[in-house]
Amino acid sequence: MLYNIFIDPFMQMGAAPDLLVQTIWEGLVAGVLYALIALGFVLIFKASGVFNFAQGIMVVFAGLTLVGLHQKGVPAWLALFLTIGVMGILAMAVERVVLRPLVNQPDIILFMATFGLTFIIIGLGEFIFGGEPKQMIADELGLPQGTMRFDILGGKVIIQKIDVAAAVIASLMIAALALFFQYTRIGRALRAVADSHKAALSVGISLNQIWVIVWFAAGIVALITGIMWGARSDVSFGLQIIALKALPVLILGGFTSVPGAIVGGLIIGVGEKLAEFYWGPLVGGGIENWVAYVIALAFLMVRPQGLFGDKIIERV
Amino acid sequence: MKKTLMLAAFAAAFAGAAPLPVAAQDTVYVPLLTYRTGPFAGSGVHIANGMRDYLEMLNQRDGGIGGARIIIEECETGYDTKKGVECYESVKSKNPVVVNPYSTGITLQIIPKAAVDKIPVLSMAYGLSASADGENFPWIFNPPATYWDGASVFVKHVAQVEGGLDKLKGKTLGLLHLDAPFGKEPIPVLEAMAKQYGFNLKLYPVPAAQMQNQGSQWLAIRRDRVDWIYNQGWGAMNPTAVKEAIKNGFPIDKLVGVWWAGGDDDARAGEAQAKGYKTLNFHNTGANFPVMQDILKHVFDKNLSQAKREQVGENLYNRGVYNSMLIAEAVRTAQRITGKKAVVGEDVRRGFEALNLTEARLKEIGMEGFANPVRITCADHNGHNKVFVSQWDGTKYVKASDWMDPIKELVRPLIEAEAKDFVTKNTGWPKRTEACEKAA
Amino acid sequence: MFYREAGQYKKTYSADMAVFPLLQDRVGIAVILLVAAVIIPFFGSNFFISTVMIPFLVFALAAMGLNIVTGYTGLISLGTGAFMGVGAYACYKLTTYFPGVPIIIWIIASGFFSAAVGAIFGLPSLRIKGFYLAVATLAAQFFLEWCFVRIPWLFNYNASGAIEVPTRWIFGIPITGPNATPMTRYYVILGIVVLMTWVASNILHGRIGRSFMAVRDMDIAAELMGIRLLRTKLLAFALSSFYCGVAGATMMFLWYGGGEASDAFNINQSFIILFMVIIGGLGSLIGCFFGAALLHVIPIILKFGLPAIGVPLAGATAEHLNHLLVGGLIIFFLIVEPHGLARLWQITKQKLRTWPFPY
Amino acid sequence: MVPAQHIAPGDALLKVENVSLRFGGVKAITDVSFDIKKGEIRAIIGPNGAGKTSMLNVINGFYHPQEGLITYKGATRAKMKPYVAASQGIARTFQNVALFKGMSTLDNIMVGRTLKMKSSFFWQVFRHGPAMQEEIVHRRMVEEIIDFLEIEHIRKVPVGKLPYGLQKRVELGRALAMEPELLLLDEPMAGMNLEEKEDMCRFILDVKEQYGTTIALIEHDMGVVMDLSDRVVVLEYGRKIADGTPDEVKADQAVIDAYLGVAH
Repeated sequence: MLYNIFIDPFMQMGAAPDLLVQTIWEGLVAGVLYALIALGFVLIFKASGVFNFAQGIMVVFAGLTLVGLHQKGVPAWLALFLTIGVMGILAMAVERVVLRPLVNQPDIILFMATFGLTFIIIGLGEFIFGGEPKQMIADELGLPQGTMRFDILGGKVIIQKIDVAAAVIASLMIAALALFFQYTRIGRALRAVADSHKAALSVGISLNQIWVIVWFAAGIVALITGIMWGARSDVSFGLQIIALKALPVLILGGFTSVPGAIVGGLIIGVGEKLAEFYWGPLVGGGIENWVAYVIALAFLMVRPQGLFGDKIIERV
Repeated sequence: MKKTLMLAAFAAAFAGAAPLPVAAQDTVYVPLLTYRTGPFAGSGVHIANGMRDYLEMLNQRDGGIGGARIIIEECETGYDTKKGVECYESVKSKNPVVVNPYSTGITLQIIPKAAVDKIPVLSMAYGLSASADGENFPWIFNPPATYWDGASVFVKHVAQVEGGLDKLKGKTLGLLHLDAPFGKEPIPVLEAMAKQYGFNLKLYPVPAAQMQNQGSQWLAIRRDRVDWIYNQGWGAMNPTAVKEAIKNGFPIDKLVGVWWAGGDDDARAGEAQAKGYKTLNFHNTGANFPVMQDILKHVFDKNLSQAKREQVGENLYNRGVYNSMLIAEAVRTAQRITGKKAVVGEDVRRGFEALNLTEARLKEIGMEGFANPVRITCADHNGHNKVFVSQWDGTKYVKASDWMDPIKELVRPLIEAEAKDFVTKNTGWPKRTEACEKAA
Repeated sequence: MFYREAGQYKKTYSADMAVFPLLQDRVGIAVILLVAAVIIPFFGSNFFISTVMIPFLVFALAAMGLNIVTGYTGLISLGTGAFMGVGAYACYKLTTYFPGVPIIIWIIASGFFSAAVGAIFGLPSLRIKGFYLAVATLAAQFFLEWCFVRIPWLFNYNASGAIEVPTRWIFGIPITGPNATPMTRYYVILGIVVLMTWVASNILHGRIGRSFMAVRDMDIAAELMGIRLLRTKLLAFALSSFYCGVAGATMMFLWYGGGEASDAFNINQSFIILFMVIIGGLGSLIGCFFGAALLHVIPIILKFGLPAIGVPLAGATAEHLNHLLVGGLIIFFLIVEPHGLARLWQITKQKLRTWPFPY
Repeated sequence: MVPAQHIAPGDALLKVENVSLRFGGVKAITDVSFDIKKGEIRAIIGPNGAGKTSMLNVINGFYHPQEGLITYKGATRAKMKPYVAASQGIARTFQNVALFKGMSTLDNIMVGRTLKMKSSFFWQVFRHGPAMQEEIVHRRMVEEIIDFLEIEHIRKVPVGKLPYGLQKRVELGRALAMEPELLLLDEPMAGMNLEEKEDMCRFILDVKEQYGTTIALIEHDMGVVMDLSDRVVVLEYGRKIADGTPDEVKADQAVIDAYLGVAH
């Protein structure tokens, strides 16, 4: 028994290094996507303290809008821009209808409101585009298709081009976001708001404007996530379930840390794939659903402030 | 609270007094529990369209079944058991001739109630395999084949391709399945066959939340050097499985889906490389059958369908048509037995038990070559009928094997044992009191 | 006008400490009980009782459970569905092993099993707070869900993986199973809910309830008052899970009547219950009923009520509309009264006191 | 833990010896020693950031000092859990009111009685028998405190809605409900107007006289400190710079420097 848990999996890793590499790669790819969803959460949480339950459905909605517009005959690139526009309108509507009337309410109320938002987006999305899964228009957007095979390590490692593209685009986007936060006026204002709402207000930063911007940014992140994951499987309402995977990532990385979301996403992605692949068979498999939470929880017991958070000193 | 209650009471009072049209003519009420929303809508929409359109066609063309107009009512379940049960409770009071749950979860829910409420349940090739035992489940019908039959045909197909049952020895067969009761259904049969024929069986459960994230399962399939995969999946799990198989270089023609893993969208997801993907089937695809032409003529030409014209003939659409055909034929049989037009649930139960779809009858209803004969008896509510393997040719599914008999001698004892087990565990399970029809 | 406390003097502390110090409130509760126990069973259709009332009571009970830990103790839990599941499976195993014992006893007893499980998963609450804790409780949800599918012992090795609810009689009346009439099941569940609401109200009005709320409002001060945080939080988790467990057992045995339990107690169930609690009012027992009514009954009215009064809505469109409306209502109510329907109810009562004058 | 001894009035109820407390690299308290005699009012003063509140947190076990010993009622300890401190009779109020905002005044003070309530879970379930009797007994005691602090009119008001001065009073009531032997008051008069301050002074003196409670108090208002306290300890940057009667402390050069600032 102990042998099976502590020794055998590592023997397997050594015996088939190509599978180990492949497993880690799969974990990283899944991790990038978890990180992207978590990133959407973090952006909004940082700037407005809202735990946005709707991030998952925003991913679906963005993907659905893109594909749906294309199906209605809009050229792919135009559809992309229109979708960005739709996400902008969504951000404005959310700010106007949900956030503004609920300003200064407890966190849990805003959390609840985003659940109402989830319902509305599901209803709207299905109403307009129908509930059936759609294929992502990866070709039309010029995303690479197919796989690359590397015959190394006494076996083969298969890498999908779309996954590489996803990693590259995700890094580019994160870099762009970082630059935006660092060097633009709005970015600085955003950081100020993240530090202290009141202080930001007192130097004349409009919270409403900031909220629109972060929700819009989260919408764009959602769109990119939707395209990438949609290209891996397809665009369907089932995707929103995967969005829950972003939650352990958030615990691990901290709710307010962008690097935390990324590193956390990768750790969770790789961790769950390794656990499922090497330890899963011991208990009949299918463990990756909760293993992510257990990793995060174990970590949290040791470091309650998350990966990149500061140590909390309680004061009275 | 009081206000809400009264409001609800008000609404429900209306719901109770169902607004069935005044019976100026004889009618049969056929509720269809469907799901056009939710995570499984992708498959549900096509089936719902097929079911609805066939019945609508009968109304348009023949004025119903045997002179009784069909009242078609859809109740949206979202593939959610809770909503499904609400639907059941809601349609129950309106004297349905049959209930058609379209979800294994909902079927399991309704099975104990059917006998009490005197409503036959048609769970066409899904639901509880053991309910094929008519002796213990007089009200439940799951023709034309059970999941256990399906799994046995899969093994037969593998043997056929590999060159004989003896060639199975030492091969590794994998079951990729949704980690839920539905997905785990074929396990006992596959285990029994693994023992009998000497192949290795490997299980790859996919948790519901991981349906679109199957990386680890497919890695494990690669590690275990699996020769054939049987996919007991549903919804978004199937296109993802097809894509993963392609990506991992798994020979696509050795991936065989259960009949529910045969949506056209499932295969389309893999684009050109999905060519060769296989799925079990018990009816044909395509629109080149008189029945389909009638649907196009009487339903689509009058703009009465929610489907697109080109979807007629797709696998899951045809599945819906097949399903409704079974209902219509059972109603017709019931009318013949009882001699009345407006049959009720109890009559249709008898109709199902006496259902005998011969080649000739299939030809009459425009389904020659579309389906194979189905015969249900008092003891056998399934028939364990022949199924075949369909293969994706890049644009549509085509028949890729002969009609094959399930390994009935293996499946049937398992069914009876399981049914007995079910009855012993359910103390107070009612003994069958319904008389059998005399052979027609 | 009629809702006045004037003239109702309390002469003893026990009278002042009563749960309903006002005569009008006591009358109101009596009327509600009368409606629930007499009017609804006799005038409601079977559909109304089995699809509206029974689930409503089950949800209210589960919401009560969650409210104990979230509303009263301030610990957000997203494991409600799984804790309900533990109750359902426990009840199933108990009645399989001891079929002779009246099922109602097992329904209540199953609560103890989920209480134990709940307490174990409550352990992280000492170190983790807020949304972090919420996410941590998801570990319980997913792990238990996996157990429900993966441990065949739990469903007695049924090939279907489902649990079946056998018929159980008390005094010759079938209580569970297909032969139990909606009315019987309704009365059983009504009895359980009334009893457990009374108990919850007792506990929450006393020392234990006060220490829960103290932990919620200011845990550090509570600790310095001599309240042991871990013990209190675990007690809250256990008590909450007890209620959820009983709710789960009633759900399976008195409402669903068997089926795929693993699917019934999934993450969505947890979310729905949480939203019932928030919409109804955190830290309010009556709010649990309001929340359950709003989130369970409104969709049913939209789905079955509207077509019945002649508003033509196709299944799918109705479902989309339903989503839009329920989502809209949630946001609307949050904006109108973020503290839930219970607070709205209180404000109405306050207005009634001074009616017809505005102050 | 050594069982607590009986302490006669005038003997040291609490002794703090060479206590040091650090947060990471930040030193909050360095090598501080002093004692509190039974029955006295002991003031702890010092400029902002001198470590006064940290000192109280150490005394009631909320912070654990890295070095030093604390002797309470004759029992010496290095660290203690807050609820143990509470059960041994140490109660306190907080600099920024730490009331249970969602609860009424009555319930807040009732929480103070938690440790004295013993009825079993079983009876709590029924809210009958011993549980109800106990509720009534303690309600009576709480009503006495409410009378004493003159807050009858706000008995059932949620404390979150009360003005600051009243909240401070309720907090004092909650601490008194614990029937403490040692009462730690962290700036009980911060943010009050003159009239409220006078009321509070009166209550503190009454507490000492009526209940014989030993009081340790942090306060910035020197007038109040000089009037109320028997002895004063002065902290600056986490170190003790003076200790003695109000008059002695007032004359101490280090204290004057600390308060008035001195050109180094």
